[in-house]
Amino acid sequence: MLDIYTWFYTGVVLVIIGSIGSVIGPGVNDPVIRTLNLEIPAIGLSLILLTYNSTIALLTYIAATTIITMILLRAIVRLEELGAEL
Amino acid sequence: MDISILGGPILGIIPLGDIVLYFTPFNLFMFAAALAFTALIAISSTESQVEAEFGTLKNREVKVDKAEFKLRRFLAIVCGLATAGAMVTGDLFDFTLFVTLIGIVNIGIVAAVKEIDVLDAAFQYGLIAMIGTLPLFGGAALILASTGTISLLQIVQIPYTTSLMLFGSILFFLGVAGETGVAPFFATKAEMFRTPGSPFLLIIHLSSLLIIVRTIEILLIINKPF
Amino acid sequence: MSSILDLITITNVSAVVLIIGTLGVIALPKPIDKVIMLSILQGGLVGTIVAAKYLDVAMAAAIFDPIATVIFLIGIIKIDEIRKKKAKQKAGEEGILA
Amino acid sequence: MTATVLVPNVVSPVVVGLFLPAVFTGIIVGLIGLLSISYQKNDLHALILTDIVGIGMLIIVASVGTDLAESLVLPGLVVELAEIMAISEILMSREIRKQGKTVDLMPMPLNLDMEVLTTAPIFFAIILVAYGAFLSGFTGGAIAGGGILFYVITRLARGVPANIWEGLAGASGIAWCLWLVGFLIFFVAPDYWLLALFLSAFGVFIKVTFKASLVGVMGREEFKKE
Amino acid sequence: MNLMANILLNVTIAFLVGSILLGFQRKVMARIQMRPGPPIIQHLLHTFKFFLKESAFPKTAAMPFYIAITAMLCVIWVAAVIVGPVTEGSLLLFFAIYAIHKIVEHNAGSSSGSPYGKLSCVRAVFSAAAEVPLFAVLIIIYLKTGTMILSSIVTYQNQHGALLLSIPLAALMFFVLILSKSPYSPFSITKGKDIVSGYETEHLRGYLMFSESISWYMLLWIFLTVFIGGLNPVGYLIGMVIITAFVAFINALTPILNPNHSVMTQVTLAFIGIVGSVILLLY
Amino acid sequence: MKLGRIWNKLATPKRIPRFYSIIVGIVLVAGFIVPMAYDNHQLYPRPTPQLQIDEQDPFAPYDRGGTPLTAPGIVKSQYPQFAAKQGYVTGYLSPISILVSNTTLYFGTSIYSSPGGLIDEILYYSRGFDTVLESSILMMAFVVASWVALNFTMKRKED
Repeated sequence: MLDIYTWFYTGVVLVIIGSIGSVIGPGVNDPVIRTLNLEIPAIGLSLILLTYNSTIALLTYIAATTIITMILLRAIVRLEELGAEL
Repeated sequence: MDISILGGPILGIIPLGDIVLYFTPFNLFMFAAALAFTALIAISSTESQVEAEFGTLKNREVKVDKAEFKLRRFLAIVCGLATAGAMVTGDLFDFTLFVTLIGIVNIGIVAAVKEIDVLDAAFQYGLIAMIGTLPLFGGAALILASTGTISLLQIVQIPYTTSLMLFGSILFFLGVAGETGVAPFFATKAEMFRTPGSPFLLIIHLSSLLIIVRTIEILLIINKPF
Repeated sequence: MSSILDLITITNVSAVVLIIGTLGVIALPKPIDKVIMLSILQGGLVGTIVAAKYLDVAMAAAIFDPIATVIFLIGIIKIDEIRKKKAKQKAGEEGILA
Repeated sequence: MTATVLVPNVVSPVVVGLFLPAVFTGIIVGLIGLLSISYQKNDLHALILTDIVGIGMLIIVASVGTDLAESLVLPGLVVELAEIMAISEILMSREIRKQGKTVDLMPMPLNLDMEVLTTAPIFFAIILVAYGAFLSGFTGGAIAGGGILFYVITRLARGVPANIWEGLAGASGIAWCLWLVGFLIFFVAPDYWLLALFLSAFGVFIKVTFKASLVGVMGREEFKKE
Repeated sequence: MNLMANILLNVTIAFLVGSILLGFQRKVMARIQMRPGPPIIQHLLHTFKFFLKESAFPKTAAMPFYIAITAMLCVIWVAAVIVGPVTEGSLLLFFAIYAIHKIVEHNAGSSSGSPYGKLSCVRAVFSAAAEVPLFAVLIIIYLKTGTMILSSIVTYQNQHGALLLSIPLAALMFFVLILSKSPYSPFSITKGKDIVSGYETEHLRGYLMFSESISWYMLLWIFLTVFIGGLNPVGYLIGMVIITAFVAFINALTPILNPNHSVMTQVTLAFIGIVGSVILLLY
Repeated sequence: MKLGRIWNKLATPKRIPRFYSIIVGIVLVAGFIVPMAYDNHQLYPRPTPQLQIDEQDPFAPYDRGGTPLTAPGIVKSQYPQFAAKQGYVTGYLSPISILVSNTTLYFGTSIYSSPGGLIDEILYYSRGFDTVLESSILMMAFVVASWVALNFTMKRKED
């Protein structure tokens, strides 16, 4: 039973620290680093889903995060290549 | 409370498992309107926009090219059907999904244009739509948490309104406003209307206004002031 | 003494690993280092899932994590190349000017 | 051996106890994301940060903690994914237009001589596709799609994307129809529920797989330009 | 009475009274501006004239759409008459009808391909954002009376007195809405003279003017029914004349606002109205 | 006129997402003070987390009873009267699933994500319409993204 709370609160901590980290963490002005930091709240959310035993949602979320990462990196690389001033 | 003091008596239901579609005169009118406009769009061609050129006395004709036209017409029809569906659905989560579908299709309709301003507006609107998923789905989830159901026909029978329901529905409203992009965040959307292709633009406007009207009905169903 | 040893379970160890990974990912400045810390983080996640005894989910997670890592690596290398090239170009232009 | 509790009457007290912390976490995360967007000038960063907002949304939905909530998380996820994809594409299109046609993208040979990239793809892809086929349904689709996607990104071959594209897109459209037919059978002829179930499960599986692999085709064009 | 005959009668009344009221408004405005002005039946005559004139279709128009949109405008306002005086249905339906009116207004502008029409279309979208919140006064009425059905609202007012006195801010909001729908009003940015009357230049004027008359009548009818309630036909007529004259005074004395400012004025008024009414309701 | 300038500023497209997020943020802050009452009579409730796995149920955490093709599982849906074959999908196990679940205790999710299982029941049957929409959303997003990608960002033909 204690395990559930450990997972849940670790997840909470990860989500919050991770999102703060990807907002004001060191070097986040580089979009790649920001995307990397975004993996932390994603893993935190995975833990929370695990706590609720939403295993199928968890499985899908893990797959979806990869795809989202991929899409974002594609956009970042492409825009960098263009030298776009946003 | 009875649903009939809002939109008139219930004329019929279509059950699809847990999702029940219901028809009152109010829903039926908007359903019919959405379908009528969709049919109109399916058979219409686009206008060509004539603009004066700077520096000369010539006119410039802006047309929608063929491939783009087909894509946009397809998206517009999907949008019309989604609007029609959102008008009659009796399930809160189903409604949110319809709204999201409308949001993404609206972006798509203007995504193929060539004007940078319009694309910029479409992008900003897309950002709002993405931010809007938080209040939209979050609000629906909070209403589910506080009532234990997301079927409107069940929620209407709950005699009281808890503060969580109220909070959830405020979030829900903000979400719908963001997703459809009309009031009060209007400018982004108006910018999108500068592109040619009027039948498709109609559906963007139609969907957002009808959705807002329907949302108001839903909010009145959820929150019972007396 | 045994009470302290009891604390060393898969759950707690994974939690610690997760926290370390988090701090590492945020604090380290270089992208490549971050990717390494990300792997640690993902290891923690797999550990937690194993502690929950969902072995098949753990399997899927274990497969997807390296994929994410590889995607990041490709992205980082690519973007590095672009930046280098740009810097070179800029330097070249300045050289011509000088 | 089967469990003692199959379906409880009320939601378990553990979940009820976690509801408040979970909702608060969702709200805090949402707030962090929203605040950061509100002062973010750069459009690309704003796009990346909306991901945080989406995570907040998923936490709030998951906090309800029932089977229903789990099946509501799935649409939320998909919406998030879909919108990020469409909007990032629009952002790129806008920037390309802004730069004008004269900006020629220099083809950039990418020399990635990493061991991982030559041996891993096929292995991973086969495992994932097999595993996804075994799971079938929604998750299976995502997993198998992930496998194909990974394979396609890392493969050195550079084919003609447009053709593959149309083939894949067509297949997924057919799969979508398959799934719609399955859904209708459930209500029209409930006695054939098993057939409907298989149609739905594999329709969604094929559809999601091909969708994910389309991302791969997009990505290959991106990273493997010779 | 037969339903069909009832509808026909009410539509005819709406059209005739609406046209004459609009003519009257022009007359009042002209007199304020020290001009003789057209005769009161001018608007009615104009409508007939446009029905008889040959129609021209621009080459650039989006074809079936361009014609259908004007027909649609007529259909929805006839539907409004059916919901209102004929069956006394739900106020929410009016809300829906009004929303579709905005849509038609917007698309009438864009379907012709004229740049002026286009501007009118963009402005219609702008103004929708302001007018929909204004139309939300219906919700305040609902909060006050607990029903959306017109006949029940009238019954409520017979028991508790006119809503105009108990929720004056809501009445003010609705009045601003009526004002924005009147010709030459400070908020009529979609039909501004700076964009050559917007969509009105190109379309089949007969249908447009027909629905304009009905819509003017219906807006006044709703205002009187919802806020004063239980009037007899003569009472309705007097009330309509008074409101029209009042609107004419305002329109004659104010310029058309810039689109942004028009919208934001309306939004600000809507905000004040909604918040104020809610505060009044809570007390 | 100062008010006019503020109105003009608010109408710039780029500011609107920021403005919107501020508004949503303000409303979210209200969430901290709103009393949140969770109604524990929910649809489709599930057992306490980890309960089934601790009891070594091979179908944990999605065991809802029922035997394949004969007896339906337990499903607490909103309108049981509208779903004729309710519970059968939950109780269904594919032949492979039966085989595997006999050999291992940790079969968990995979069995139920194969055709049959609780989530399939909700996703395809009782709330199937949601899944129609959801996959339509995905499809539309792909139509948009792929069209833009094919025509503008990948080919970059003159237009």
